[in-house]
Amino acid sequence: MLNTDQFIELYRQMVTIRRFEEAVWELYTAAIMPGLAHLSIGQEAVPVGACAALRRDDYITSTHRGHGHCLAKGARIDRMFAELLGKVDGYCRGKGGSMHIADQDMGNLGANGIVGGSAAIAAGAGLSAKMRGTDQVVISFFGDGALNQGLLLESMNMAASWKLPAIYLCENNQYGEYTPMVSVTAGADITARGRAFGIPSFTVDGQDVLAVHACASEAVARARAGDGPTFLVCNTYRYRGHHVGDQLRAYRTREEEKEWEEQRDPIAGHAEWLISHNHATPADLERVDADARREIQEGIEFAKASPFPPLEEVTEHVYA
Amino acid sequence: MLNTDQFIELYRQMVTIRRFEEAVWELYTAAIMPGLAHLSIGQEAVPVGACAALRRDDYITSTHRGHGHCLAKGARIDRMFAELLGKVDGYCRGKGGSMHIADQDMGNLGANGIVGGSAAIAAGAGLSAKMRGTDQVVISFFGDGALNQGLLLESMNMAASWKLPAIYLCENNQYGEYTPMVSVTAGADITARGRAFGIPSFTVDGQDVLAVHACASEAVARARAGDGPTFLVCNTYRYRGHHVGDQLRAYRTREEEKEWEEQRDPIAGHAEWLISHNHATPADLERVDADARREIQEGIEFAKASPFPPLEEVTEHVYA
Amino acid sequence: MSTLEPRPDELHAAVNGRELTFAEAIREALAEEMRRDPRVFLMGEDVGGAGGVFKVTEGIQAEFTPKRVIDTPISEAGIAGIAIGAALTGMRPVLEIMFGDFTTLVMDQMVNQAAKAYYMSGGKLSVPMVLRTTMGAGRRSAAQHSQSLHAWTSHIPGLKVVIPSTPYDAKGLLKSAIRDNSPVIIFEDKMMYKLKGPVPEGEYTIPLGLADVKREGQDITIVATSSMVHIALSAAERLSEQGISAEVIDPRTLFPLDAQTLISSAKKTSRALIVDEGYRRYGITGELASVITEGAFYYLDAPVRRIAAFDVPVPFSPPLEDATIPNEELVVKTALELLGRR
Amino acid sequence: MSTLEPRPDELHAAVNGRELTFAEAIREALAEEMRRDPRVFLMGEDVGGAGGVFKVTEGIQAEFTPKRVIDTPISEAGIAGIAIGAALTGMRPVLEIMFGDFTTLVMDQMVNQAAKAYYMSGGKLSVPMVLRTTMGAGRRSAAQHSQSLHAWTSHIPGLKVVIPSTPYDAKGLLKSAIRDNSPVIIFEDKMMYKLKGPVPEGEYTIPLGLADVKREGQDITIVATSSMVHIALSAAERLSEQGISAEVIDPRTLFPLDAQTLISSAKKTSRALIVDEGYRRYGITGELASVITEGAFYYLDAPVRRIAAFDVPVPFSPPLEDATIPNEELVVKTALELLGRR
Ligand SMILES: Cc1ncc(C[n+]2csc(CCOP(=O)(O)OP(=O)(O)O)c2C)c(N)n1
Ligand SMILES: Cc1ncc(C[n+]2csc(CCOP(=O)(O)OP(=O)(O)O)c2C)c(N)n1
Ligand SMILES: [Mg+2]
Ligand SMILES: [Mg+2]
Repeated sequence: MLNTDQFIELYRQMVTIRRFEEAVWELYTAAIMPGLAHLSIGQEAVPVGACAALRRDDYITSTHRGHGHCLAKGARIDRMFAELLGKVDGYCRGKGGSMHIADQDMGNLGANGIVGGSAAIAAGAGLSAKMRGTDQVVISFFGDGALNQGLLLESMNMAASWKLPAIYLCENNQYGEYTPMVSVTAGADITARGRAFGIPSFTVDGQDVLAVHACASEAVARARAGDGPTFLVCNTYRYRGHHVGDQLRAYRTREEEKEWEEQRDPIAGHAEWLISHNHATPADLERVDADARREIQEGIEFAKASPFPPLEEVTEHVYA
Repeated sequence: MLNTDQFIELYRQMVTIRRFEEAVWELYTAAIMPGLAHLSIGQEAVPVGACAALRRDDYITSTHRGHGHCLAKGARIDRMFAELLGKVDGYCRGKGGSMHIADQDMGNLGANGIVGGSAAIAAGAGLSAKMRGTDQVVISFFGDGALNQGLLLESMNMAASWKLPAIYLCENNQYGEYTPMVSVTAGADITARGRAFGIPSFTVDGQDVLAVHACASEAVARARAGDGPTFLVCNTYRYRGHHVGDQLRAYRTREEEKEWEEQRDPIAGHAEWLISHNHATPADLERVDADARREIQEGIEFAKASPFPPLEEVTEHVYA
Repeated sequence: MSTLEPRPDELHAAVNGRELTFAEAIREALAEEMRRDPRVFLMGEDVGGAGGVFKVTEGIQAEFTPKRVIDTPISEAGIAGIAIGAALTGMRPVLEIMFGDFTTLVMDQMVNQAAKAYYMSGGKLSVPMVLRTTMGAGRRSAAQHSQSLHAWTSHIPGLKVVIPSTPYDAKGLLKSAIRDNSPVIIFEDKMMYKLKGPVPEGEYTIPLGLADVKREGQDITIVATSSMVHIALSAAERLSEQGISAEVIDPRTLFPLDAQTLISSAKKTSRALIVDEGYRRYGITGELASVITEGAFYYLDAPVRRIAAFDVPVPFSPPLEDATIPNEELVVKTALELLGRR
Repeated sequence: MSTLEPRPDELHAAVNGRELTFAEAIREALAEEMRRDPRVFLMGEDVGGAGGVFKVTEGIQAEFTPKRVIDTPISEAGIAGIAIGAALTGMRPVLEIMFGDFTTLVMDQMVNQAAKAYYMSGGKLSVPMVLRTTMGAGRRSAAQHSQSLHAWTSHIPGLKVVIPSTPYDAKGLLKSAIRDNSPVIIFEDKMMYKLKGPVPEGEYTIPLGLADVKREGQDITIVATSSMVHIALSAAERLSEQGISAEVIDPRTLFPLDAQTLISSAKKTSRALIVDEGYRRYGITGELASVITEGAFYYLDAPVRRIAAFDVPVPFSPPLEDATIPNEELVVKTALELLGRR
C-alpha cells in the first residue's frame, strides 16, 4: 500500500506531465520548438501509475508519445525541454528530440518513432536481466495501434515461452492516428491476444492512477518472482490531436471527447479521491500545481539558454 | 457428402503424393535432382483433404514443403518433376525448383521459401476475390513454425477485420526444423491465436483425410458465404528428415516416429476405412498404387528428357 | 529541356499555365487511374478518411468509397503482402507506406515476394503493384523519419524505382507506374509536397527509364534526384552568374536507368557531379558515378564528384540536421572545384 | 601479403601448419569469446541442439548450456529486437540469421533501432551485438535462399559490415566484431564453410577496417570480397601464366573501409577490377569503383571494371544459376580486356 506522500506524488507527476505538455503545445505553436511531438494529455495516469511500480534500475521502453513515460521514470524537466529544443543539454544532446527522448540513466531505453518497434527490445532487456541474474523488470509501453504489428506478437510469444520479466502495457487511447482501434483490430477483447500466448492479461481503467498502479504492481511482482510476463490493456484517451498542431477532428465526435475530458479526467479524478480520503486539501493540490508550473517555466528558460550542439557533433556518436 | 469415386480419389491423391516424394528422395540421393527439397511424407491427408474442398478457381498459397499442396491442387506429375530437375518443361521453366513449385493455372500462388511469407499474400488474394465480386476462396498453408512469424498474425487480424474469404491452415507437424513446436510456441492451445482475432478456430486430426476434408469444407462454405476466415490446426507428422538427405534424428525419439508411422498413417487409415465401408477392395487400392507408380515413372522420364532452359532465359522474366 | 516542354516521346497535353502542387499532381494521377481502371485501388495507414498524413490522398475516398481506398491497421509487412496477393490475382493496388523509413518493415515482402514472383514462376505470376513512400530530411523528424532509402530497392532486380522531382513528372511517372506490370516503388520527397509546377490537364504519361534534362549546359553535368534537382537548378543559376553553364539532368527513374543520357552529357561537358539525398556510401551516387565513368572515362577531365547526405543517422537538432543535407552552397562549391576554379 | 603472414598490425600467433575449415574457425572464435566474456551469448534458429543448419555452432551448446546458446522461434524480427534489447542492457549477443535473404525481415530492427540507438541517445545507449548471416549462390537453392545482400547494411551509418574470405580472417574478424561496441553484421558465404585454411591456435584478432593484400602484383588490381577472393586468386594465377602480375585485395570489412589500400594499389597498377557476388546495380561494386576512381583517377589507364552477380533473381536451374555468378573465366577475360590484351 502507498502512503499519503506517495499518493500525492502520483498527483504531482500527473500534473507535471500535463503542464509539461501544455507548455510543449505552446512552444510548438510559438515556433520555438522544432519538429513534431505527440502529447499524452489525458493519458497521464498510465505512465505515472505504472512507473510508480518500478524501481530505478528497472527498464521501460517508450513510444512516440513518450514525454509522460520519460517524466514518470524520473527524468528532469529542464533537460527534457533542452532535448525538445535540440539543445546540447538535452538527454540526447539534442540529437533525439521528442521522438527519441529518454533519461537513459533512469532505465528508459528510449522513446521510439517506430510503432511497435520496441516490443522485442523490451523482451531482450528482460532476457538480459534474467541472464545477468538480477531481478530487474521491464515495462514495454505501446499504443493500441501497435497491437497489429507482428513484432509485438512475436515478442509476446518469446516473453511467454521464456518467462521473461516483461510487462506489455497497451495504452489503448482508442485511436491510431485517425483510425478507430475497433475498425482495424479484430477480436472482441484485446486481452485475448495476450492470453493466446498463455500470458495473464487484464483490462485496466487507465484513467484511474490507483487502478493502474495496483495492476502494474501485481505484474511487476509476478515478473520479479520469475513468473513471466503480463499483458495490461489500459483504456485511456488523448485529449489533443495526434500530434501538436494537429487540427483534424473529423475522426471522432465532440461528445466522445467531452465525455472523457469531463467525466474521466485522471487528474481531476485523483484530486477528488485525495481530498475525499483526506490525503490532501484543495490548497495542497493548488500548491503542487503551482510548483509544477514554476519548475516548467524554469526548465524552459534553461532549455532556451542552452546552446545547440557544436556542429562537429554531427559526425560524433555514430559508432560506440 | 462425397461419393465412392471421390473417397477413392482422396486415396489416389495421397498415394500419389507419397510415391512422388519417395521418388524425389531417390532422385536426390542419386544426385539427379539438384538443390534441396522438403518432403511431406506422412502429412498427405492435409493437402488432399483440404484441396478437395476447393474449386479449381480457388487459390492456395503453399510452403517450402509444397509438393503435396501442388499435386492436390491439380498439378501434373511430369511437369512437376521437370521443375524439380530445373528443366524448361517445369511449371516455372526450371527457375523455381522445389521451393517455388506451383501449377499457377490451378490457382496455386506458389510454394514459398520464406517461412510464413505467404500469409498476407493469401489475405490479399481473398481481398481481391471480394473486390472482384467472385466467390473464390483461398487456403493459406503453413507450418507450426510459421505460427511465430508476426506477419501471420498481422494477416489473420486483417482477414478477420475485413471478413476475407481466407482459410489459415496450420500443418502442425510438431517441429520447425529440429525445434519442437512446444518449446518455442507459447500458449496451451494454438487455436487461441485465431480466436484472439475472433476467428472460428479448430483443431483437426490431420491424419484423417475425411476429418480434414469435413473441416475444410465447412471453412470454405463460411468463406464463400462472406462470413470470413477460419483457422484450422491440423495435427500431423513428417516421417522423413526436415529435408531430403537430412540424417539428423536426435531431436525426436524413435518411439514417437514409430507411433505416428504405425498407428496413425493417413494412407493406411484411409485404406482401412475404404475397405471396411465397402468403397474399395484391397485389389482396387493395389491398382491405384500401381497406377501412381507408373505415372511417376513416366513423369521422371519426361523430366529427364526435357532440356534445361536455354541460357538466354537467365535474363528473361525479371520484369513483366 | 524543361518539364514545360515535354519530350516528344512522351504522351502529352498542353500546359496552358495550369499549376498544381506535387501532392495535387499525385492525387490527380491516382484519381485518373482509378477512374480509368476499376482494378486500381489504394491502401495504407490513414489514406482514406484522413486523406493521408501528408494530405496527398485527400478527397479520394469520398469519390471512390472506402472499398477502393482502404484504411489499414499499422501492419506494414502485412499490408505489403496483401497488396502482393491482390496484384497476383487481378487487381492493381497502390500501397502507401507513410515514411520511407518504414519500408524497412516491408523488405521481405517486396524483395523476396513481389520482386521475384514473375521470375520464380517462369513468367506465370506477375505483381502489378505500386508502393508509394516518402524520403527526405529537413522536417526535424529525427533519425527514424528522415531517411532516403531508395538505394535499397534500386539494388533489387525485379523492382522498378521512380523518384520524381516535379509535379509534372510525378503525375506522368505515377500513371506509368500504375500501368506497369511489375512492382514499382515511388519515392516522394515530403518537403516537395507543396511545391508548385505546371501540370497539363488530361492524359499524359512519362515512360519509366527516360531521364530529363532539366537545364541544358556545356561546362559541367549535374545529375540530381528528387528535391536535389531544385538545389542543382539553383546552383546552376548561381554558376551561370560566374559564366559557367551547367547541365542539370534528372534520371527520374533509378531503374530502369537512362544511362545513355547521363553518359552523353558527361562526354559533352567532361565533368560530372552527382547529388542525391540518400546516405553516401554504397548508395545511389556510387552507382551513378560508376555508370558515367564507365561510359565517359576518356572524356572526363576529373573524377566524377558525389554529394550525398552525411553518413550519420539524421539528427534532430536543426543546425545539425541542416548540415547533413546537401545544399546549393555545397553544389556550387563542388562544381567550382571540379572546374578547377578554386 | 597472404594470410599465412599476418600483417604486423594484427595481434597474431604462429600458424604452425594448423588448418581449420571456415566453419570451424568461426566456431572457435565463438567459443573463445564465450569463454573470455560471460556477457557473450548466441541465439538463433536451431543454433543450439542442432548446431545450426550449416553446423557452424555444432557442440557449442554442449559446452555453454542452452542458457547461453538459445534456440529461438522462427521470428527473425523478434529475435533481432531481443538481441538489441539484451545488448542495450549489458549483454553481448551474437545472433544468427540463417540465410542472408532473411535479413529482409530484420531491417527495421537493425537499421532503425540498432544502428541509431547510440546516435539518437547522444552516446548514452550502445548496442554491442553481432549479427551473423550467410550469402552466396551456387547451392541450387533458388531466389529466396541465394542472395548476397551485404550492400544494404553497408549503406547504413551506425552498422559495421564484415565479409571474411578465409578461415584465418573469419576467426580474427569475428572476435573483433564481438568486442566492438557497435552493431556489426558479418556475412559468411555458405559455399565456403568447408574451405580449409591455416588458423593459428590461440588468441589473435584482426581489426575492422584493414584490407588484406591476398596476392601482390604490379599490373592490375583486383579487389574481391568473400568467396570472390578465391576466384580472383585463381584468375591471378592464370593471368600470371600469361605474364601478367595481378594484385588481389580483400577489403575484409565493407565498413569501415580501408580505402587507402585500394587506392594505393590502383595507383600502382593503373588498372582496377572489382569482383563481388551481390547484385551489380546500386551495390558494392559501384561504391568501391567510385572510391578507387576518386582516389586514383589520374593514375588510371582505363575505367574501373565491375564484375558482380547478374541483376536477376537467382534461378534454380543449375546452368542458369551458374551463369549468374562471377567466375574465374570472366575475371580473366575482363582483366585481359582491361589490360588491352583482347
Ligand atoms: C511502423 C510505423 N508505422 C506508422 C507510423 C506512423 N504513426 C505514428 S503514430 C501512429 C499511430 C500509433 O497509434 P497507437 O499505437 O495507438 O499510439 P497513439 O499514437 O495512439 O499513442 C502511426 C500510424 C510509425 N511511426 N511507425
Ligand atoms: C523466414 C524464414 N526463416 C527461417 C527459414 C528456415 N527454415 C526453413 S523450414 C523451417 C522450419 C519451418 O517449420 P514449420 O513452419 O513448422 O514447417 P515444416 O518444415 O515443419 O513443414 C525453417 C526455420 C526460412 N525458410 N524462412
Ligand atoms: Mg492509440
Ligand atoms: Mg513444422
